[in-house]
Amino acid sequence: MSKPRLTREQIAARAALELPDGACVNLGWGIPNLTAAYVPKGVTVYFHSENGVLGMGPRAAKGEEDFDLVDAMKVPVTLVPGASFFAQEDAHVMTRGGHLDVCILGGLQVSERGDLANWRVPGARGAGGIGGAMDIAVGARRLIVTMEHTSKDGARKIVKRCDYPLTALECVNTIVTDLAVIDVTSDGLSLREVAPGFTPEEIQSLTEAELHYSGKVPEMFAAKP
Amino acid sequence: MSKPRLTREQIAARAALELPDGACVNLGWGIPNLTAAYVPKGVTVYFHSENGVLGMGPRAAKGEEDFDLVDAMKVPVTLVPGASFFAQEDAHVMTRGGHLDVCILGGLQVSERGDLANWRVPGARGAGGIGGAMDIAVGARRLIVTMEHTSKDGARKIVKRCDYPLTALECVNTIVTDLAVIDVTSDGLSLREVAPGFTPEEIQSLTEAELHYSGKVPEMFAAKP
Amino acid sequence: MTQQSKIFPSVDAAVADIPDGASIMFGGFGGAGFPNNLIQGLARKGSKNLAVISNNCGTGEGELGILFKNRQIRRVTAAFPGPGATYFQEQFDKNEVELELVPQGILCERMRAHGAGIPAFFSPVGVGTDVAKNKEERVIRGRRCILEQSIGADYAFIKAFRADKLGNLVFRKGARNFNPVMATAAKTTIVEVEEIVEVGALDPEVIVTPFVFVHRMVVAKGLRYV
Amino acid sequence: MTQQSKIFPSVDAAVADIPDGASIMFGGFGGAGFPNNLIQGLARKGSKNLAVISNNCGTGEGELGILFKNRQIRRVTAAFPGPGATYFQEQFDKNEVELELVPQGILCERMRAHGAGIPAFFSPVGVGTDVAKNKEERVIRGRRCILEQSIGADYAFIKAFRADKLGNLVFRKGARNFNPVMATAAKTTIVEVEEIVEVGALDPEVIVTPFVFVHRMVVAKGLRYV
Repeated sequence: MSKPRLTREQIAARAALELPDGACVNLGWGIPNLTAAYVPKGVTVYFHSENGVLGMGPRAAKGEEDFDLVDAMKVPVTLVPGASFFAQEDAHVMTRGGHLDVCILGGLQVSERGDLANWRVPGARGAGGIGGAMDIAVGARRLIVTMEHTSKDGARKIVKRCDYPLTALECVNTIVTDLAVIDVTSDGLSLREVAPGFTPEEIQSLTEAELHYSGKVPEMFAAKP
Repeated sequence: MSKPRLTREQIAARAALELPDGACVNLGWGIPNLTAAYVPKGVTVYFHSENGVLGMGPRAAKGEEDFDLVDAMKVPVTLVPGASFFAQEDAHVMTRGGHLDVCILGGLQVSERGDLANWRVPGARGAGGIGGAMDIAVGARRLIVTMEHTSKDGARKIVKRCDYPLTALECVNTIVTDLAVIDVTSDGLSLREVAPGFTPEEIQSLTEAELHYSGKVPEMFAAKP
Repeated sequence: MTQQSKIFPSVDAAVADIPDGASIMFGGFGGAGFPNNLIQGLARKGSKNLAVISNNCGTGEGELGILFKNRQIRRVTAAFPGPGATYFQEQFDKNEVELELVPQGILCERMRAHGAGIPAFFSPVGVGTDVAKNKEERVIRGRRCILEQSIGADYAFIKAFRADKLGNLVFRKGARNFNPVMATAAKTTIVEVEEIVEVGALDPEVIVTPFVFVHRMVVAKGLRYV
Repeated sequence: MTQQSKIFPSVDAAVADIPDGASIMFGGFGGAGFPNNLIQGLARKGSKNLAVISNNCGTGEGELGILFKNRQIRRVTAAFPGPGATYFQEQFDKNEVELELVPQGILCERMRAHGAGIPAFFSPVGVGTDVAKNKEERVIRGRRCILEQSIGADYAFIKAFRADKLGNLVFRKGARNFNPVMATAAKTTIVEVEEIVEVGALDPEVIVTPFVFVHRMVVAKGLRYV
């Protein structure tokens, strides 16, 4: 498989199309965080951060950083009109209580029933870190996972059953990868879109869990690099 | 027993002497609410209300009432410098979480181990009402009960065991009545003071639970009417 | 468009779809912060068989009183029905309305728990009292506790002082009381507000209820029953 | 007199009595709102064998890093130790420090529960994961939950923007984060603050942490590790 897959930025840009106008959205570390830059024109989205901000705007310009106003990745950001500050426990009332419309997290593995593993690689050194991911995964009205379809060494990440430490059970609604858009349904995984130039059969061969599809599967949007 | 007992105002005035300088204090309905008027000169006390105020001052003067600023009895009040507003659930973080120094509640019965019954007379018509009393009774660092020593029909209210519906178990530290000041200790009830003109034996005869005392028991402060 | 859609043209429009049998939370304490315009609208709408949650049960025809007078309420969860709640008390004495009496702080906490995604909690409040009846008791780190369930509702009717067009809210003095927590605990939160200002006009540091908890707004001059 | 007694003359004076073995909460998230002056004071004081609670475990020698470097910490409860927590990670790899990893929202909620007099609660977060190990599981209204215990501490070290002389606090933007909840959950809350103003100078509507939760204050110019 040497055909070009989507870049991380292109995954983020495709995921951004899932955000409805007016949505309150939390973005995790990594590819999810890139999504903010790709919200379509005409769509207004309010970004939430676990440290108690709703209504984060773009990253602060050089020289205009306020280091009391950072996102969950510690990057200085700006505010949009209508933003508010609150305490961390109230930020998690929003995550866990089901008040955020869409959350996007990174993934190490997603199972066919929507289990997510995203916080620790088994056997890796160090303590790992959960952060807000478990609260977010449990509480999100709609959870999107963005990740590469396979790991650097070619291991399949969309699996029948996760063998990495879990983040939450049956929480993922949609997976956006560099090869496909896949919805988690009560009947299993439904292949909604494939990356340009790929066939459903090729995607299935890179996916441990069974993918459901029929007829011609549409192509994913791939943003111009 | 036709000797004069303390008035409701005098009970409140005596209870006010229990308030240490700087204390955060919640006052219940009835006699407790009267206490605010008797805080000794030189003592600063911060009154808390369940609707989310810390730092209530005296009642508002006629014509200067703000009906958004009321105490738990619906009476328009003022603020002292350093006051703050917060939500009802946060007001009860303070009550239940043990953050208030002293709380004063009214009582229908207090038992010898400090159980309190104060929200419903058995057999009375109507639904009764708990309000904040249970949260306050459970959480107060120090709970004082102010009440008449006996009921209107002469029934003794300081009892071995409450037979009225309970507010909380083993919560009362001190009882201030129109006849006595009594501390609840691990050994039972300790008679600290008696009303002017009364003997400990007279107080005991009006008290179902056993009172501990030895030697001469000091007289209660009785404010000038 | 999204920003405008929360603002309703009238009180009646804001409550026009409340069905019979709905569960509704009502803010307010001590005469302050009651959504009295919405309550009057609900009285006009006439939805019946309501399960309501409120600190108290009205004062005469004021506050929740009119809904009891109109026999729109089947069940109430309250901390302090109140001596002025004449219509409620009358129906309660005749067993015509169901009451769940809850300690006030626990009522707040059960609503907060619902809004926060916490289905149940152990609390020492009410141990050994009528409130503990039919509740699981357990000693936790040496302290007797009872298990309390979170409580949510279909609607919250709340009163705020000022909103921006997105639905960010600020309150005024003791009129804040139950309103913010109820906003977090209902599927649909309807706010009556004295004034709606432009988005960005409220200082982000002082917003008490972020707009994510607000679904409908209507401007109405505060109504008070003293 | 009461009003003045919370203000300490120096950072070192504010932490002078922290004993070995103390449990301490530390505010801060993402480089903002860390009580870095107090942490430096605690490093100078040298109290050992500490059980600490913090979202993360420092960045190099910054934030909590210096306390790990000095081997003052025996046990840490954290949500995200962090890739920059080099001293912690080194000791963790050698089993020289104990870690309890907790989901971030649950860490907040456990502290809030402690401050609110709620000994334990059931939450769906962490069900089926490593976090659920050794915790009671129960289905509540159809939802699998685990039982979480409240968590308090001897001390909270927090950072506020401005205080009045009584100890009422306001914070600045995202530097609020864990600081207010920790103030409610410790026996002694010590605040470092940029400025202390007269009592009455803060608007009662915008105070975030009422003074009842604050026990010691010290003025210190904010220290930041980026």
